[in-house]
Amino acid sequence: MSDVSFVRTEMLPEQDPPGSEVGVIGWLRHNLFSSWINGILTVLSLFAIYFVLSGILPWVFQSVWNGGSLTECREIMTATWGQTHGHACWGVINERWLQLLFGFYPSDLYGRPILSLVLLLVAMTPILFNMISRRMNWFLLVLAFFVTAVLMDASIFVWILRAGFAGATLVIGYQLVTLSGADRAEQIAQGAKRLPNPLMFTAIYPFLMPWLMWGGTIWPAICTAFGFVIGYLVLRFGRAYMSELLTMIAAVAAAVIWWLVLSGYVSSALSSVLPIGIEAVQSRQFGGFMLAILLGVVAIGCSLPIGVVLALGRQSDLVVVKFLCVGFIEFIRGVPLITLLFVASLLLNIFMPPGTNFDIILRVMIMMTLFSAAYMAEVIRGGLAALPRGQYEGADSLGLDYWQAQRLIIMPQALKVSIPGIVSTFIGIFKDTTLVSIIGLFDVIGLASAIRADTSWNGIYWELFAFIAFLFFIVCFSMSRYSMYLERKLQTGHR
Amino acid sequence: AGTLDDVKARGTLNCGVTTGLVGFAAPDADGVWGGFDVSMCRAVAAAVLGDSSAVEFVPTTGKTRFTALASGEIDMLARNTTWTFSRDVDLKFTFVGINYYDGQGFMVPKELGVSSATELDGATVCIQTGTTTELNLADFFRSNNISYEPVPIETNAEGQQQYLAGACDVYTTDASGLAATRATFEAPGDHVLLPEIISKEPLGPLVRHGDNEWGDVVRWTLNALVTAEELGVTSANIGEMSAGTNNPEINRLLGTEGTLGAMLGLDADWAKNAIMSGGNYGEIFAMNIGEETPIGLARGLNAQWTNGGLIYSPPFR
Amino acid sequence: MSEQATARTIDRSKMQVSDEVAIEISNMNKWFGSFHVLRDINLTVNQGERIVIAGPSGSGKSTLIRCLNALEEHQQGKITVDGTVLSNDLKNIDKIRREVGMVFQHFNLFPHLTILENLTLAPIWVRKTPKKEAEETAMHFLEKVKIPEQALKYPGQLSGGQQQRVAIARSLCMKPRIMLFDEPTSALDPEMIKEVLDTMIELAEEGMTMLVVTHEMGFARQVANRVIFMDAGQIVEQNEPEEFFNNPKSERTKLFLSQILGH
Amino acid sequence: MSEQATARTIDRSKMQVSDEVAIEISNMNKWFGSFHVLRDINLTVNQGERIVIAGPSGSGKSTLIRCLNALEEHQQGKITVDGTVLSNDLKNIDKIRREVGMVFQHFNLFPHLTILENLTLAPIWVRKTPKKEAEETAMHFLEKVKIPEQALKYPGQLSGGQQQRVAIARSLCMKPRIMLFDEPTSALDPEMIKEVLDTMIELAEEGMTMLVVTHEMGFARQVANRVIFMDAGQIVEQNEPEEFFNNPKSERTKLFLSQILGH
Amino acid sequence: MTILTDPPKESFRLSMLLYDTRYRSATIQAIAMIAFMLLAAWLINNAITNLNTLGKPMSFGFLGDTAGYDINQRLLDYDSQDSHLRAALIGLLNTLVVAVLGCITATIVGVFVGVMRLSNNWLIARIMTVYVETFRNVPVLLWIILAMAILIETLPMPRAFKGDTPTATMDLFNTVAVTNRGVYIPEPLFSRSLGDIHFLGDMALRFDVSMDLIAFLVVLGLSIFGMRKVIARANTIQEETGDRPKTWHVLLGLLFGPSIVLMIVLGFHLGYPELKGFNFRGGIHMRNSLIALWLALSLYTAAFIAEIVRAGILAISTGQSEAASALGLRPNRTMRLVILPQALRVIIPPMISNYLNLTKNSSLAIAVGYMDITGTLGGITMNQTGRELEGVMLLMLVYLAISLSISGLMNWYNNSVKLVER
Ligand SMILES: Nc1ncnc2c1ncn2[C@@H]1O[C@H](COP(=O)(O)OP(=O)(O)OP(=O)(O)O)[C@@H](O)[C@H]1O
Ligand SMILES: Nc1ncnc2c1ncn2[C@@H]1O[C@H](COP(=O)(O)OP(=O)(O)OP(=O)(O)O)[C@@H](O)[C@H]1O
Ligand SMILES: [Mg+2]
Ligand SMILES: [Mg+2]
Repeated sequence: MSDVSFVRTEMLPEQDPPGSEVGVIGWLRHNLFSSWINGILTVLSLFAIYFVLSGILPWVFQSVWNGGSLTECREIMTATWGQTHGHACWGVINERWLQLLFGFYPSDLYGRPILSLVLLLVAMTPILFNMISRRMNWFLLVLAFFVTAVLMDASIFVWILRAGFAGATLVIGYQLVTLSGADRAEQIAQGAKRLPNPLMFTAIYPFLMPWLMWGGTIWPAICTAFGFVIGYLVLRFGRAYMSELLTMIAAVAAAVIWWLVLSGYVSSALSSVLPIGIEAVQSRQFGGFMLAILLGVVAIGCSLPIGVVLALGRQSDLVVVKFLCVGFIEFIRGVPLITLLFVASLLLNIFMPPGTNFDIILRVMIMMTLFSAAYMAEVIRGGLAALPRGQYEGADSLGLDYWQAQRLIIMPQALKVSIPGIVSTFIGIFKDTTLVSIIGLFDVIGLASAIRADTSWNGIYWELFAFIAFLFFIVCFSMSRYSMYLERKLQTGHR
Repeated sequence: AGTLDDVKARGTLNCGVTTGLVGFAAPDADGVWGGFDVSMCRAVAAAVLGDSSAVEFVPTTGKTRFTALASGEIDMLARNTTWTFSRDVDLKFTFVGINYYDGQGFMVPKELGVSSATELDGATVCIQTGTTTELNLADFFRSNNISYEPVPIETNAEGQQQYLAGACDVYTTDASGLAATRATFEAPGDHVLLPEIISKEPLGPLVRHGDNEWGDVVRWTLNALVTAEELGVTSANIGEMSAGTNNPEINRLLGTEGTLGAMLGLDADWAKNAIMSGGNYGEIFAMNIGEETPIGLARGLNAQWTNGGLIYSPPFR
Repeated sequence: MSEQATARTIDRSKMQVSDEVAIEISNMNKWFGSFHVLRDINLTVNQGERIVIAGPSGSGKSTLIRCLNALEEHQQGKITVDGTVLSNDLKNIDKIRREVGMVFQHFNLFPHLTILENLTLAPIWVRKTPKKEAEETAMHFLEKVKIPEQALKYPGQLSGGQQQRVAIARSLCMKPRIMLFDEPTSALDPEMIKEVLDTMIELAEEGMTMLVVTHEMGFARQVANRVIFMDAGQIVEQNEPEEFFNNPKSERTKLFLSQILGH
Repeated sequence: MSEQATARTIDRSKMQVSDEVAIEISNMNKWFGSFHVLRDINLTVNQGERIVIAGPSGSGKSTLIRCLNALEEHQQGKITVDGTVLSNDLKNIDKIRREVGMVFQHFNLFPHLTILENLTLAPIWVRKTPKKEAEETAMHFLEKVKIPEQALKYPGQLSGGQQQRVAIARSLCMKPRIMLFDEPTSALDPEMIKEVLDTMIELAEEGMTMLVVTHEMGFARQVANRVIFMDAGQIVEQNEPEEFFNNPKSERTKLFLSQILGH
Repeated sequence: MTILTDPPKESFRLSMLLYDTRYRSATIQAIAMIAFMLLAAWLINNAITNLNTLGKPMSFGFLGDTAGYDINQRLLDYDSQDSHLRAALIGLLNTLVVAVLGCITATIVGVFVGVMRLSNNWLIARIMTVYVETFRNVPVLLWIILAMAILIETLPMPRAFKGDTPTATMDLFNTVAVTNRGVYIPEPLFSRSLGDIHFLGDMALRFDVSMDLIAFLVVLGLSIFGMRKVIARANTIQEETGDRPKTWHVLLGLLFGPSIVLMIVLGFHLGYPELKGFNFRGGIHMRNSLIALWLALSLYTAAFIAEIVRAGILAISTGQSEAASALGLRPNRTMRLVILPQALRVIIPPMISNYLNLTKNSSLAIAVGYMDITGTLGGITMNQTGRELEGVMLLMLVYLAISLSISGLMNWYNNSVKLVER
């Protein structure tokens, strides 16, 4: 055997790879033409792409934007291209896009749904982006309010509002710009007051949103919120006198009694004495894309607490509770949404005390909520399962009782893990809201039919549905991307 | 409390209409509803509340319309609904009258060369489901012993699209609907309505059983519109007529004589309000579906009885 | 598993054992399904005693101390902790859990709360201490475990040793009279073991009653006043550390010690 | 990373190196995208040689041995394995893979097959061995790695060390003339490392040509007849183990050895 | 050893219901049960009161009444004089048809797209991504409507096949007509047919079974039995000699041979569609509504399945395929012997829940006028009879039964393929 010893005296420099490996050619060779089969596939796909685009692009872009009716559109098309095929008539979108977005919501009040949406985003930032600081959150919030105040019709009151919000925006904005996060942390460590937790606004939002959307006096919203306050107070102070379980029951009972019996009278009394409020809007007037968003948000928002309870029930050792929860979840997941919507439109009133009558949108909201609660329960169950046992034991050993442990330790973590799943459920529900057109609600698809029943637009088709598909795609796609981002973050992020 | 009191207390009338049928009910770009059925709702609202815009239009589908009415979600249904025995007796609704005499007909492309429905053996027929049409159709083809292929569809717009594309040879629905649909075609002349009318479709507004006061209000509002046409009262001349005429029936109708309004539990000028909201029956017809409109329906059976039609109102006395 | 040398000289004189009984277990038996994990356990622990429990894996050490604060239910026998009989009564269980602190192998800190919040959570919600007071206590114990500067961080940002010290501080914030440790150092890297053991020694010096499941024999020798050896769900041998290590009586103990020390 | 003491005395005399060339690499270069991972590698391995490759993480050790059985493609230079030139020709690749066995860090056993099926899969489908014969061979090698009794279990039921030994047996079932090992022990607990190394030593004693990427320097000293040190994608130093460890020439080698042994 | 002493017996106190761990759970469960019962009683009571007021107490008698309407697609004989129950049965079969067709197509497309998304051809992978994202992010109802519109608007109408200079012609040697009313394909006919057997006489749920079909199934069963024998023999040979004999030609022959013989015996010939009058006659008519629903549902679901397949394959670490390659296994063998068996365990459970979704989504058939059970029982029947409560209840029951059987299947599968772990 020869001498094996070898020592490199001079290290080799890094070399560029051979030309076929890099640059455009390298990329093409690796990604498109790595074998002859791939080459053929590439060429075929190019043909397919060309075929599809050559059909769609001219239709989309060589189109009529300003026809007032289908007949006008056709006239313009004939005048311009000599034929009516292969060209879109976007006039219908041009004329009706506001209606497609807002339904019959009074056009002078469009600001309210928009504000609701913006505030929704603000309310969700502390949950969705936990890296955003409190200051940032409050800044966004006051900014949103300021912009709204600017958009409102001016009166003395509004001027005061504007000034107030402008001031707040400036102060927080100035702080944000001049004071770095680290410095602020320093200040807080030294005892400076912190801004209130932005989750406070998130908690207010569920009461603010219905008021903004439906209008009317502010009292029903406040009275509904007051039910929670009552429940909380009973929970807080009842503990001293009763056992945990009794307190819980008492709290729920107190809140329910308040809602069912008292709050109606109180709120109408207050409304007649102090009619503070904004113009009321009937739920009939809700429609279009706004309705889809509203239904989705309400269903997800309301189903969250129900889903939590169901998930806990399904995990529980109590056979009866478990059985009831599993039964509910499997039943709802086993039937198509459309049958539940039939229940909403045809049957729900039958199950209510004689004479009760709440409008179809509310009924649909109830059924959608039950529907999403079942799916939500499964998502949250996944989140619960992801928690290590040690968390329960840690809580137990500190003497926390079941509900305290759930509320303080388990749920905050389980919900955080579940956020991607919740977003996916939301996307699903959001897409499913289109089904309400089948029971005669004017969501986008229902409106499309109504628009086609208008004499001027009778016979229009593709433009409407293309527009609707586009709207859904934009929203759902961005949300699904976001949930994928969250999932990745949760996987890599240290706990 | 009766429906009338409810409506007055609420300040708006909840009126069930279709989710959209050309000429009969459809929202425009501002969300304002218009159409033949819609005018009926507006007239009732004007009669009861004095305000023809105090209507909440509740779009209903073939499936939901009866439930909506039975459950009290709507106060009246003005949605080209055929008056049948079972709907009246079994489903327990009161049809207050007939505002449109219709019948199920067939439309075919001219190039098929079909001149009678009995020649349609083996044809593909588009039917709008959720009405009596599919039952009539089944009966018709059965009794003529010929076969057909039904294509059920949900909305008129859908049916029109399928028919135009040739996905069915025949489109069948109420003749009014056929005419209305044909009117919006690019080339209406290429399609013919076959002579057979295979059913009687008396369409009219309906209310729940058991609330006769309310039924009367709707019934007599309809009658008021009809009578107004008969008596020559129009939205144009109603101002001067309500000052008093020498026709006592007009005076009773417009409330300058007698207490008809009070008997109904309404204001004296209830009928005047109703007529002013959209004109008399003839005006409503002409404006929404008449020959001047793109829909271009002739009065036909729906002419006043004085002109050889079936539209006839009991006297106001 | 090695003999961890603690740099500090340990002041055994301060570790006084009183006559008061802290824990009394008599004839306790426990089964998991049909598997008999704990067999006729009898044990009396006085106030201020420091007891180390050792034994091979699966011998029931963890189960024993988890029974003491009712994380596991026992099926037979009587457990009295600080005068309270551990029964099915939730009130008693609550009472005992308030008196008994527990530190786990995997710390079990709450990752979504800051260190300070971890420490104040139970005092606020269970003991109903005002927040301010709870925070002061928390800072006090954080200083004691020598990481006051970490108060506003999250557990995930701390090293394992720091986390375990926080876990100890968290238990202490409830002002327990008895502390249970279940292999508090076995998930730690060697450098970190020392800092945790130091904290525990300090605690012992202050006279805390402690039951420690551990394989750190150095700690046992220096701090414990009794070492218990368990095998197959029973207490096999029990002695003072000197005697236990130098002169084990039972064959099983000898085997175990040879394995664990000879390694 | 420590000097694992193998209990057995190793019989180096049996490990004969023949003159026949098993692997020849000349002027081999490889890029990942534009990153130059392997730079001008030249290496000749004779039949029966046991070569240990060491080097810091990311230096290209894994890539080098993965190129040898075409798990990675090289862009320049010539690799000849057992007389077959490694080209894009699928037949050559198949041939080479049949001659070369490979053992991975994470075992990569097939979890849905029993141990026996894991071992017979390739002989049956690639070598077209009759099943009975394949099973006999498999049992033979399972006995060799000392776990014949596990034959009907699934990989998930075995400990890490056992799994890795199964992985070695699986490669051996294909009767390879050359074995490649890519950090076979680095995912294992210390007790298990020993059993795997013992298996590998046995293999070496039988005269198998082996290329082993490992940080087990004890193994390198006892078994290897050449140690190769790689850094930044190139072979920096190459020597007999005695020389390599006691008298490293290059600065980098020294630094590396001080880190890895000083620990 | 001392004698075991139990804790001193306590007498039962009421507070133990709340504080004693032994009784507490029973208490909570009792409360939950009572609350549930109360709620149910309240709902039922309301329903009874309301239904009585409406004058239609619950009764399923309407199911026996004459339906009065026609259904275009019917797998069993049906006409407008049959009962509502039979109409519902026809609808249920239609639901099952589209669900089964949809699941099969969705699987094929989904697996194809999922695998192609992992292709090393950049363009193909991108196209598949675009496909998945487009279909996933637009409501299925919209897809159904659009699919129907595309079929109706882009395909020629039967009239176009007529006349001296037809603008459209039949495909595949004049055997298949693709029209905007659906696709007409040749139908198998037997001149020496064995006839049908009738079950359940005149009842609403009566059905016929073709003896020809049964004969074919029997022959096919025998063929498959034979094929398994051949495969088993091949396996034995491989086990003994290591070489696997080529069997594909034998297998093919076994698969088709007996059936072909049977076809000749039964006088098999094809009935071709022919333009007569308004429509094509003869052949099998796959209606547009079915095709649109089927296409939309399967393309939509395929987008989800593609993601599942991709994730499933990615979940099987590269280590597995590397190990297989290192052992010399060829890529296709690696796929078949190593990757697929493992990937399937990951893929199949979510795949089945997607089948479930597809089945539930098929209830959107009313959007295109496909007469599934929602269209018959939940549509026209409910409209005509006004029996909403009963109709919706039956409808839910049917879907629930389908769902539960599918998920039962899933659980069984999951349990049977669980990886053995320590
Ligand atoms: N929840 C449980 N259900 C069933 N068996 C259990 C459970 N917890 C523990 N065991 C079994 O009880 C026995 C004792 O477990 P224990 O955890 O108390 O042992 P240990 O002495 O703490 O062991 P280690 O040193 O490994 O922590 C073991 O055999 C274990 O498998
Ligand atoms: N598939 C790949 N694509 C791009 N870069 C890669 C790929 N595989 C490895 N590399 C890079 O090539 C370099 C050498 O990797 P290699 O795995 O061969 O190192 P190693 O010496 O085996 O290190 P370790 O000791 O960590 O296993 C590293 O920088 C690595 O990041
Ligand atoms: Mg333990
Ligand atoms: Mg490596």
